Amino acid sequence: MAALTKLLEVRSLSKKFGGVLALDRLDLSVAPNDILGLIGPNGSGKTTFFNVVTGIYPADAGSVVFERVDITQAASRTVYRAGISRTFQRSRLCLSLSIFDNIMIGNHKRLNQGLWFNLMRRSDFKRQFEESYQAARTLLDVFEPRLCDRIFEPAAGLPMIDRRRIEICRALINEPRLLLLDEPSAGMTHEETNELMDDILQVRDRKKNLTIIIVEHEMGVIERITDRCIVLNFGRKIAEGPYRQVAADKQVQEAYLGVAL
Amino acid sequence: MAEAGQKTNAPLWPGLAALLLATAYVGTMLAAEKQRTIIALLGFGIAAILLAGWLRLLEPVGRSFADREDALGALSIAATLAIGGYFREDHFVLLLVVTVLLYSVATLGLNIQFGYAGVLNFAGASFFGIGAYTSAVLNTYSAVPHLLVLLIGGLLAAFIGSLLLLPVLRTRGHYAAVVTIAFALLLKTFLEVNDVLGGPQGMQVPGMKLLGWSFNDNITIGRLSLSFYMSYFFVSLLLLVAAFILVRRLERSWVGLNLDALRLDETAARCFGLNVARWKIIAFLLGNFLIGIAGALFGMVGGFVAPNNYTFADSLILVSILLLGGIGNPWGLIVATLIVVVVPEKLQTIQEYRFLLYASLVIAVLLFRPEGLLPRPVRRYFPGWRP
Amino acid sequence: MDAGLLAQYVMNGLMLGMMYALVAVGFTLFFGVLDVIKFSHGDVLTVGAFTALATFAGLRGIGIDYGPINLFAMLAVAILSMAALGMLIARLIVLPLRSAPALNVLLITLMLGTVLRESVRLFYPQGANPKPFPALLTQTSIDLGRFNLRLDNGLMLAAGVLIIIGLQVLLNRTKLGLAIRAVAQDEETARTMGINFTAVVLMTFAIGSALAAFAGVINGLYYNEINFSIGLYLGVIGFSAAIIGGLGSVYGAILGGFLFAGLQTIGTVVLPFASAYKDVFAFAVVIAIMAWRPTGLIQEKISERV
Amino acid sequence: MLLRSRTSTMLAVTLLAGTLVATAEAKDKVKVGFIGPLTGGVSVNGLGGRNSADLSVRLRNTDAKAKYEYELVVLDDECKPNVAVQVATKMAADNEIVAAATHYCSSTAIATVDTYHKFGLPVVVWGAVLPDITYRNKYAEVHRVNGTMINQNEANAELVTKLGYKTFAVIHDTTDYGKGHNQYFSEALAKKGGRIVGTFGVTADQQDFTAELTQIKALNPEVIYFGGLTPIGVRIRAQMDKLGIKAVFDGTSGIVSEAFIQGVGPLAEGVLAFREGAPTEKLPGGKFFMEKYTAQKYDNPPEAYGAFAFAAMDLILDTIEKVGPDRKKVIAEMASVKDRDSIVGKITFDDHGQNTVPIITKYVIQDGKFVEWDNSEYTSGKRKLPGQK
Repeated sequence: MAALTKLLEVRSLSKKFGGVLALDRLDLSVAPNDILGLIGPNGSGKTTFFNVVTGIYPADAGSVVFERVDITQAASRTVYRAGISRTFQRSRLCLSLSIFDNIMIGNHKRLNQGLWFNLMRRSDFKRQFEESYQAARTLLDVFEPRLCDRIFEPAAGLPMIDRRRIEICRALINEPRLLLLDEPSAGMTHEETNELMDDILQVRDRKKNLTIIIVEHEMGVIERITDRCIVLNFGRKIAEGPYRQVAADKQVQEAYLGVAL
Repeated sequence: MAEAGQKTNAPLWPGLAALLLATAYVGTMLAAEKQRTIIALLGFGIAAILLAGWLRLLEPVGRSFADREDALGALSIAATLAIGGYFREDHFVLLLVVTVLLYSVATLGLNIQFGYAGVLNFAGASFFGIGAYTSAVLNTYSAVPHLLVLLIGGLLAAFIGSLLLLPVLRTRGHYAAVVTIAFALLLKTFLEVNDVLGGPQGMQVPGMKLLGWSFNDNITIGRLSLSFYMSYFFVSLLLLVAAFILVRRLERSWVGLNLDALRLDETAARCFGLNVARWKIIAFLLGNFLIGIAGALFGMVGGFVAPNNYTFADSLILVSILLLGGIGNPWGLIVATLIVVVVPEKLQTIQEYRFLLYASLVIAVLLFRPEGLLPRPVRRYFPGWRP
Repeated sequence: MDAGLLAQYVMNGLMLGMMYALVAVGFTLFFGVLDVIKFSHGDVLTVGAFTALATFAGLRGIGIDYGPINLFAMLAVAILSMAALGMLIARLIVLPLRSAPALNVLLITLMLGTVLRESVRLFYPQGANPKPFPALLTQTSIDLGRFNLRLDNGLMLAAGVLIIIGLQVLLNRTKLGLAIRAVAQDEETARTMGINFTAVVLMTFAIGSALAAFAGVINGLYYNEINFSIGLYLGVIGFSAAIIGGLGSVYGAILGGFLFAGLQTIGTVVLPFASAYKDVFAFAVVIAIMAWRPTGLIQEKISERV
Repeated sequence: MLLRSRTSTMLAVTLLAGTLVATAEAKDKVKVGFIGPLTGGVSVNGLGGRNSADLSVRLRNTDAKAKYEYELVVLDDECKPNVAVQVATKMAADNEIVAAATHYCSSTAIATVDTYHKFGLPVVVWGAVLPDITYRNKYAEVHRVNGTMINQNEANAELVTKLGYKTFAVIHDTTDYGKGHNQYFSEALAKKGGRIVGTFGVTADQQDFTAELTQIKALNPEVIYFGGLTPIGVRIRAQMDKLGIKAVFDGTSGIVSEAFIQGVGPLAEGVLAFREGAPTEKLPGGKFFMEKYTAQKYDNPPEAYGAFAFAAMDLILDTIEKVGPDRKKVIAEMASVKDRDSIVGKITFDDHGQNTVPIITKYVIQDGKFVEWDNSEYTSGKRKLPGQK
């Protein structure tokens, strides 16, 4: 089959909340191995876009096609199985669970979920467990070797940056084709953010086929890592192109209303 | 417990010592007759625990239980057998012990629903009752082998429970609570007004028979004579061990992880491929199944069932045992059951005040130690496993 | 069916519904301001009823035995003391657990209910036994064929309706009501509007508990008997009523209360088998409603930020 | 569901019983038991029975000729079958307890017979009237000094039909007690040609009866027969009035209790009730019993069945004195009880351990007192029941 030019293709996607149009006939597509930045003022529909794509909210109109498969109305878990993982704006780790457990939650589709396997075939289970442990360790090692020794300790009490790292590991462990990052820099310092981005890029370079859509307010980040970005306002796409180009765009500057770009 | 830097497994002896002391203590408590002795024992017990905690003697115990659970589990079984053997002639003490064992099974079932999957169930006693009534009806009107009756009791509890699945799955939080509460009341009223099942009068339950051997006859082997409760004691212990292992393996597998995930953050869990409905159903049915089996056996032990045995208040007791012991920690549940069942029975002076005292106790725990007496430690897939 | 008989059933249903509604409103108020279920509510009702009874005995003791005065005194004492109790519970039990999971609050208040109930049973003289409750309202009644219209029932019904209307006025027309609704809407905004959050919560619990006390006295006057466990039953029904009505909505609670009473009455009339099944019927319908409308009849919006 | 029982009373009683013999020379201690409803709606009857049994033990302990020193263990069955089975198990499982006087409520007595049989504890029932308690099985352990409900319902049917009533509605609680009353009354009434227009089973802790009563009102019977105990009896009588039902309230031995009159107040006037056995003051030993009882200054009256409880405990103590503190021997000895003198008259156990109690007392409540029908103003014609011919 012909090489795929568009990993994800979104056509005139719309989502209403009550009267408000959170997404208004949004067209968007991303090519394999690209990093697409999604920017726009608060409430412009960035997170809603993620939530519709990952099936948390059903779309009201339009279509979402991922690797030629229509996932517009698909349930969250189908979207995940198709190869899309995400992080959340407000960190959604299970703080009472260990770092390992949190990462394994992301590994769901690659773990044997059969009752009989889990309860009765303990030796086979142990093998799978040890494999997963190694995988989690290697991945975690990229982000923060320090955490590897504490992998069986609760995620609670870790600093924000570590939680972000674990969340990203949770999203990456199952080797998705598309990663949706929702404001990874939220609640972190400038340096921490940059560190995190370096790690992400490192992972991306290691496994060749990883495409990323990132929602971010830190324009520095966008500038550094995205190949292309899309600016949303009131759920509508108002500009598209390399960062420098959209940053210069009149409409965009108005939308941000003096927000320094 | 902090495994940070701990590279080798903790030694066995602290756990062993603790176990021996506990066994001795429980034995004395069960044997004690005089109110003064019992009160003294209780005071001593509490003081000892507090002291041990203050001297940091409990952490090593916790660690050796974490690393050497299999060994210590086996030893605990031995300890229970020792207690049973010691009181082989004492009907009432054995009945108490059996009650503790079977309630533990029931709370383990509740723990799957509630402690892991976070599915509220305020009708635990009702499902326990369904099991008990099953054995009442089948033992009276049918020749079904009694071991099979236990199984049917469990299945029936699970099946009747499945009638609640739709509302249970669709509702959340308080709304889910009302579903099970309504069911608890519904079932009790139903049993009361329904003549076929004896109405408020209840039913007699013929005792258990196994391979022609009747459990309700006292046992005499040569010169030593045993209470007929001894046979029930063995079966109950067997059941508890099985349930314990089941729950343990469940927790220490991807299944346990899934249940935790959907309890702690359903949305995130969905986004990582979890079939929330499936796992909630499994947890709810499995829990009720365990509760039902325990109920079926308890029905035969008690020899009598009546609607008033399975009220909403009794369901509350089960739930609060869970909280008292530390949600999600099977060891804690057993300890809590022991306390809730035995203490008021022995301490006649508080008989009248049992519900009052122990409701206050739960309030205190919720206010000052919300994670329970033995908080659930972070998951270890294989006790003592080290990379 | 004979009209008189029908009227009789309707009357019975209305009396029950009114009591249920009074309890349900309490639940929904608490939930509104704090998003918690205070399950000890029903037992507050019990304590209220027994307080009234004790007051009555006390007045008898000092020789005051004139119906209206006694009734007034009983209501006053019961309502005020329960309002105080409500505040106390909110302060000591509910507010400290705000951050804890909802389940803990549910459980702790369930246990608190047990404490109250058991305390009545153990510490009220002969508290374990049902207590005759004085019939202080007029006992005159008009016999209309098969319908026996009792003036006291009429009075109680009127009083109940007045109370509910009064509550509506309080919520919709007064500063306090505004504050309560503001907190119910959004705590943070309410705080920034300079509303004293704790004070509002305490007031809400006071009002709710006062309603419970009133319901308790009505219950006593209606049955001429109270016992330590009336609260458990009424509490559970009130909770169910509030839930099927839709938590957080006062109208929902009232609707739920009368709906439940209606179900019970209908159960007794139309069910082919023994009327004893009326509760089975009623609770089955409650479960069915939960399956059909998981957040109650008057839907409560659950919008989750992701 | 938890093993439930209330025995704080037990301590008090044993203490008192103990002090009385403090002076007497040391004898072997023997434990005997009592079970009755000490809390809940019928607790007055339970406490009356408890006191009467306690009285018997005290008298025995003060008696220098007695071989043993007795200790009374008291448990509360709350008149609930499930609780009864739990406390019965508790008592029977305690091998130190030789024998016991048990149960006022039929629902609890019938629930526990198997337990006593299982553990081989000899018991003498002191208040429960359901025939099945002695007649369903043939347990050597179970005896009863008071009569069964059969005769009282015959007497009941006879009286109400003699008064010219034709139509009856039956309300009974759905425990074996209420069901039994329903059955035996219906049979007796059928013989006398009365007609039952409706039968309603109600649960023993039901609160609201307006539904049932509204239906009864539509049926418009002359008499409402009530087979149940005081608590719901009170509620039903009160709610009858609320619905303006004028019918006669015809009760059973279950409402023969001061608590009923206090509960319903003036509405009690003209309520009928029946009880097997002569009224306490007319019993052979009635006078003696009342004197001793009042001397002890118990804080509540012996109530309808106190005398039977005393007789039951006395019989137990006699037997133990005779054959010694051994359950098996006691059972054997009790089998042969014949024409044994007691304060309730001669006791003779048939092969089911059932005492024969021929006399039935008919009561009507008059001016807030249980008055024997035959010397009431209703017989003399001074007063009339509603619709009395």
